[in-house]
Amino acid sequence: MDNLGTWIVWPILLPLIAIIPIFLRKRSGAANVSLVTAAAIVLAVAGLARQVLTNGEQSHAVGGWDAPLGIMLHADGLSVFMLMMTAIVGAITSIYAAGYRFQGGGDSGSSSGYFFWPLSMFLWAALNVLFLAADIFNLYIGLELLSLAAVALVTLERKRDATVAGMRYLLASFLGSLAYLLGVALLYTAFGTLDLELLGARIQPDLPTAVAIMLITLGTALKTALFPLHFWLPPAHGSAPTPVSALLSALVVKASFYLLLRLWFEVFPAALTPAIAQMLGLLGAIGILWGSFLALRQHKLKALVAFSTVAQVGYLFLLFPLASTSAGWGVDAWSGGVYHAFAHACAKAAMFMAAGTLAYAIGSDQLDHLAGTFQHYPFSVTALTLAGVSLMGLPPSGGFIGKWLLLNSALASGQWWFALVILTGSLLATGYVTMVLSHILLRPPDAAPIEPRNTRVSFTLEFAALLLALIALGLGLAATPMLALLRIGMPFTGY
Amino acid sequence: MTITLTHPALWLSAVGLPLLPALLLPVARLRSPAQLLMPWAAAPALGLALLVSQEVVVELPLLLGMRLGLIPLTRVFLLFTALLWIIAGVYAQSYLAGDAGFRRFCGFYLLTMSGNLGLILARDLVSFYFFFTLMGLAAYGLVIHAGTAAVQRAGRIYLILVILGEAFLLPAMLLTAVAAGTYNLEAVPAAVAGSAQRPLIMGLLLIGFGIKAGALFLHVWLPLAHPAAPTPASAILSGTMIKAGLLGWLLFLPLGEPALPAWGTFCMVAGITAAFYGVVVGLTQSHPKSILAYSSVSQMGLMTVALGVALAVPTARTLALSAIMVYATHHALAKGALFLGVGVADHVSTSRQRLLVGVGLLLAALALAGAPLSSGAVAKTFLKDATYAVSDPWSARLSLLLQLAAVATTLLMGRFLLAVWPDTRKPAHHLSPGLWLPWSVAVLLVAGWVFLLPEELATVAVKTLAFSSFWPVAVGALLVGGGWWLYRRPGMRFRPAIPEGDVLLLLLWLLNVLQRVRRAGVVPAWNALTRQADRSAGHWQRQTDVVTTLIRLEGRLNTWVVAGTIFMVLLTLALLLVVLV
Amino acid sequence: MSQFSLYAVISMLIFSIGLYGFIAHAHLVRKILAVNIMGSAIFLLLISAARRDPTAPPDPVPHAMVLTGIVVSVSFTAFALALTRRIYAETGQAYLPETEPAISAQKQDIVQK
Amino acid sequence: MRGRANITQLWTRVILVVCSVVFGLGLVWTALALPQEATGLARVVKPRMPESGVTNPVTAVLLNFRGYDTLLEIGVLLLAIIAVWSLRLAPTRTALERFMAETPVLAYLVRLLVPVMLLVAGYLTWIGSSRAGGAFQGGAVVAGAGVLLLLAAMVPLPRRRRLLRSLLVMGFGLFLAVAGGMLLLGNNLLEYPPERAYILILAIETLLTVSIGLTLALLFLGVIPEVAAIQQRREDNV
Repeated sequence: MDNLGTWIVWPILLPLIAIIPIFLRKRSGAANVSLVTAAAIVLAVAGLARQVLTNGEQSHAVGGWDAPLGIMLHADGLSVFMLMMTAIVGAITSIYAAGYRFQGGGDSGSSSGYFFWPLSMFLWAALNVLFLAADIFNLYIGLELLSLAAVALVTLERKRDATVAGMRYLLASFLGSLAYLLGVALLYTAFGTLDLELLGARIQPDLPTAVAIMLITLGTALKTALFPLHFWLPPAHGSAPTPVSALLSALVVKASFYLLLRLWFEVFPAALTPAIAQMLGLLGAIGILWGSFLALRQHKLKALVAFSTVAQVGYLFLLFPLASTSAGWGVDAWSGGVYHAFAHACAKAAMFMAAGTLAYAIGSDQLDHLAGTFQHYPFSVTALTLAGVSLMGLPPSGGFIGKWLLLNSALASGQWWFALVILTGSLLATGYVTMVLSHILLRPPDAAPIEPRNTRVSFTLEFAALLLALIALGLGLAATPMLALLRIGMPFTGY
Repeated sequence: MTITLTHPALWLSAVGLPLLPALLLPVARLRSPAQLLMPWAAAPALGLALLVSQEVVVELPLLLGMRLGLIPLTRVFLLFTALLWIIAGVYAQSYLAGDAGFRRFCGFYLLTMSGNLGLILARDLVSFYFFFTLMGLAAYGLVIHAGTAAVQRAGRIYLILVILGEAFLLPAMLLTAVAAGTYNLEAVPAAVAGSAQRPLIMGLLLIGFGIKAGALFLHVWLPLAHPAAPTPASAILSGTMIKAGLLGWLLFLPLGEPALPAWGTFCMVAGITAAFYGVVVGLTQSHPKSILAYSSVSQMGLMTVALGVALAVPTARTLALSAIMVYATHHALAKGALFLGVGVADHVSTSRQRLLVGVGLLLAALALAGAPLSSGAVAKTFLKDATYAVSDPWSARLSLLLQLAAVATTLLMGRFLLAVWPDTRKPAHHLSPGLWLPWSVAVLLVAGWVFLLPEELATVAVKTLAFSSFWPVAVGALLVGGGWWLYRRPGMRFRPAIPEGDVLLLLLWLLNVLQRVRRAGVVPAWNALTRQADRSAGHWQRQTDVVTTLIRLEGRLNTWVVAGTIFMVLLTLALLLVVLV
Repeated sequence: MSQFSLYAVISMLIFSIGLYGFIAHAHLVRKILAVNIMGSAIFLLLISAARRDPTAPPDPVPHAMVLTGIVVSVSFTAFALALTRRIYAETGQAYLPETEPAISAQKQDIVQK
Repeated sequence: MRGRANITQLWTRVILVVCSVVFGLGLVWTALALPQEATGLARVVKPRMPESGVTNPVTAVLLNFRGYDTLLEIGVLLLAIIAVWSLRLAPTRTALERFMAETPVLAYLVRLLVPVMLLVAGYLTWIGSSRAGGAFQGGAVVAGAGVLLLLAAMVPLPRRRRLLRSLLVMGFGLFLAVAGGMLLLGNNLLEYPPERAYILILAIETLLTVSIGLTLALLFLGVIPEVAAIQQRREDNV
């Protein structure tokens, strides 16, 4: 009797297996292997989702050794939710990347285009490892795998900006990882276990625990680019190759956020005092305003989108004060924040892809040069618009559901100041999205019509962006079943 | 006979069917069938409105648990809304035939239709908000169809007002949801009534929906957008879409809960003021569609009066609601017929056509003015009945004011007829059946309305043969005649003209003046002051520029040492917090 | 003070020194060295924690964690050094340029004003 | 402006120093508050040692109990080589390299040392199952030998990619194959049958030693070998 139907292991195994043939073969082969693997991962995640929906949470003892001796894999609604997000964005980004022209020469086995594939597969594997991990040291390795792959992807094209941004990103990752590792070492020294569940049971509110939690939280916040630790994000996301920007903004920052979510609500919920929760929320709120404001001041499309990520990350951190202090509505805040993460992943990836297509087509991503692109690239502009709808939080997008739930809990718990911030953030998002659209749609009357430099843009590029934007939009309509999935094993009682 | 239709797919099709052709439009081969089907996408909704005579709610796993259904109030709204969407849709197929942008128009038309029908069918807060927003935003595409500079300006103002409306509505919705603890619309009025933030919620609702309903001083987009849009879209905007704001009030405000005399009086005063204000400004207009737009402001004012009655006197709720239902239906059909008539009158080429079209327009105008036996007269009777419920001194004044309003409406309709009267001397267009057929249906519906009524309403129609409904029209008609005569006299050249958008323009002018004052006076003065205060004036000025400072701050945050130090400071602060607390 | 406490205190001090150096020093190779120092401090803590009871055999799990940590640290160091080489090749120096590309557009904008 | 920048820098530095000192003291305090008694997993590991297939508890943890971590860690190493290659650094011949290449003493020494090192590496790997040692230690020695060979320019860089890459990925590949293959037996991921555990671990460790050693040596080289080889040949021809 074989055990191949254990869906939980496949999201991790598949990308790792794919790396071997990709590493041994040339470029064209690499792309094909990746696309096939992407499809397989989507299927595996779907299988796991079905299993979780019908049988509830899934656990798997790797090596047959139960915790605390061995390492457990664990899949609940939240894990599956994040895996789905990764599968959707990852698969569509792979399609996009297959049609994308990376800058940077080399023969077929050593060009930027080739290296995207093994690195992105590692990135995907790392994400899946993180989302299924139930072991605090295993999470560390997943985090490191993720960071290294992400930095290498940023520096893929030989561009000075990207190299410098990548170095900054690497240093920030170092700092975050070491803070996290020190926290793990302290926790292990104090409690002698690495398993999340056991740790949660044993943990005592003493000094080493508090310091460890603080180190872990700040290290993770640095990797999630919470204000004012966001300094590395805009240059890295803005200067990376387009498919990479999409992966980074959509998924990588969510991974460290996910870590924080798991640890705060399931391992040390008792330590989440109102003061600390409010602090995190406050930083998130400033991040929303700060990122949106700077997005409004950008002259380049990709930089604008990157600053918008700083703002959107801020929303995620509002979850902490809202979910921990609003009795009864905590579920709304928690699921609203997670939903927002999913919707943002799809919308932001679509936005980066569309922006990258336009930039490639006209040979510049200055906002001033975008006028008249709608006539030539209606699908990309539509994708940009629809993704913008989700960022603005308009119905029926996924962003709307996320914001609605967050707002609901903010008002229900009397934390109206966060509601005010969310609404202001939405208005600012409306501002920068309309700014981009008006640059595209309203051509100044005296300007000559701009002829696109690269008229032949692969339809794959436009299609991929539009598909993701439509998913971001449709996420709102699918909210009822998705939220039901999310509630499986959620850390709130009463559901 | 009662029919219950409870299959969710049926209800979903009522709002979802319009989206189907919209999806087909980009595919070249499916384009013409999609365009052909456009008006009939509202047919399932019309079917539901005709057949479902019980309260029905079905649940769908969409959004946060979508509930669709009908109650008597929304059934009436759905009936006239779906009807008008079909009529205007058929009309649009001919009106815009050959127009290069027809495909885009179809797309927006269908999206707006879905939103409009959906918000009527929605029985939960989230879906209602979704459809309301969809309608508001998609209609932007209808308004800017012509694409000229003036139209784009109207579109911009429309969009700004829509977004402003959203900004008021979203908090209102959320506060309501929190107060109700559920998203079900049935629970909303009681929740609003019982909420601690009742004044805030009600204020937000009145403004948010008021923008859509064209309430007094929130109407500024209306006279700009209605003439800017193509004629069938204007008919929809004035006939059904502004009723969405009214429906919002009826569904969310606590009518029939505790008496709220202050809010009620406020609504009545605002309504009556709007009723006369719309007429006064409307009389100065020359474009027939602008006149009709202001007439809509005026008519919505009258319906707001009934809303005020229901707010002030809980026992009058049923009366006031029936008045609004009758009035809204009447106004939707009459205004639809009038707007569509503007386009028909434009295409008249023979004198026979001229006569027929003229008679049709006259009929619709008379109905709106409330001539005896017309739908308008019935609606006004209901309105008057509702006002009797208000305590005495008010009651008498109100009915007098209503009759005066009827005079005013007649006057405005006279002005409209003079502006639109078909002129065969203009270059002849071909009046295609695609135009006059749907228009005739609309006119027939307005005229023959009485015969389609249930019996209890029909008896009311007979009551309208009274003097009280006759004299305002007569006086109004006399006034029109007198005005016409004065106007035609050679010496008389006094023609006041208030530009469309009235108060908005005043506001913009004021802003402009302020800006000029700031530029001319304040800025130099400020500069002089700062220059004296600081010798390096340039430096000082840069420092005061908050935006620049913030951006520079971000630049500074980016140097590694500063960023690292910030991380260190956060670590230390958190550590101190942990150790000391 | 027990043997474990002594090592633990020293490891914490080394970590803080490494952290200071990581932030304060501009040269990239020094930063990378600082990272390795911080990593070593954590490893020291783990190794000393593995044998808090001198009479019993040491706990193998921290040993395994340290081995894993070293490999990860080597991988990162290798990549960081290679990236430093590329920065050196592209900018002619082994420091991070202090203005950001994403922000520099803004700065020009301000100057123009 | 220059002066302002300096002041900013000065303040930043002061704040940084103060924070570092306070933070360091806080950490020291935390270290003193750590429990003195052993809380670790040693007691959990010991009773399961007979099922692990090896007698060295560290190897048991690394390759069996927490083998999943090690698998991922080998992944990090493979990722590192791919990441470094993706930077596509230009191959350079340093002065040291030339000096080394021209010194016959070094070449002799390397010839002498490398076989011994490989022998040591093999021993370390093999002994790892019962005493201190294992794939990482062995791999590190292999890497040392490789670095010596590279410095002495005694191995020509391979021009064909397939063989080198196969060697690099081989350890990871076998580990992964074993991990996944266990599913076919109806076991969990990486769950060795106890009677086969020893041989499987030894096989994995052997291949890992080669892969790790080669990876580390190539990380030292920093450039893609086949690209460097082409360039080298071009230079030699000139």
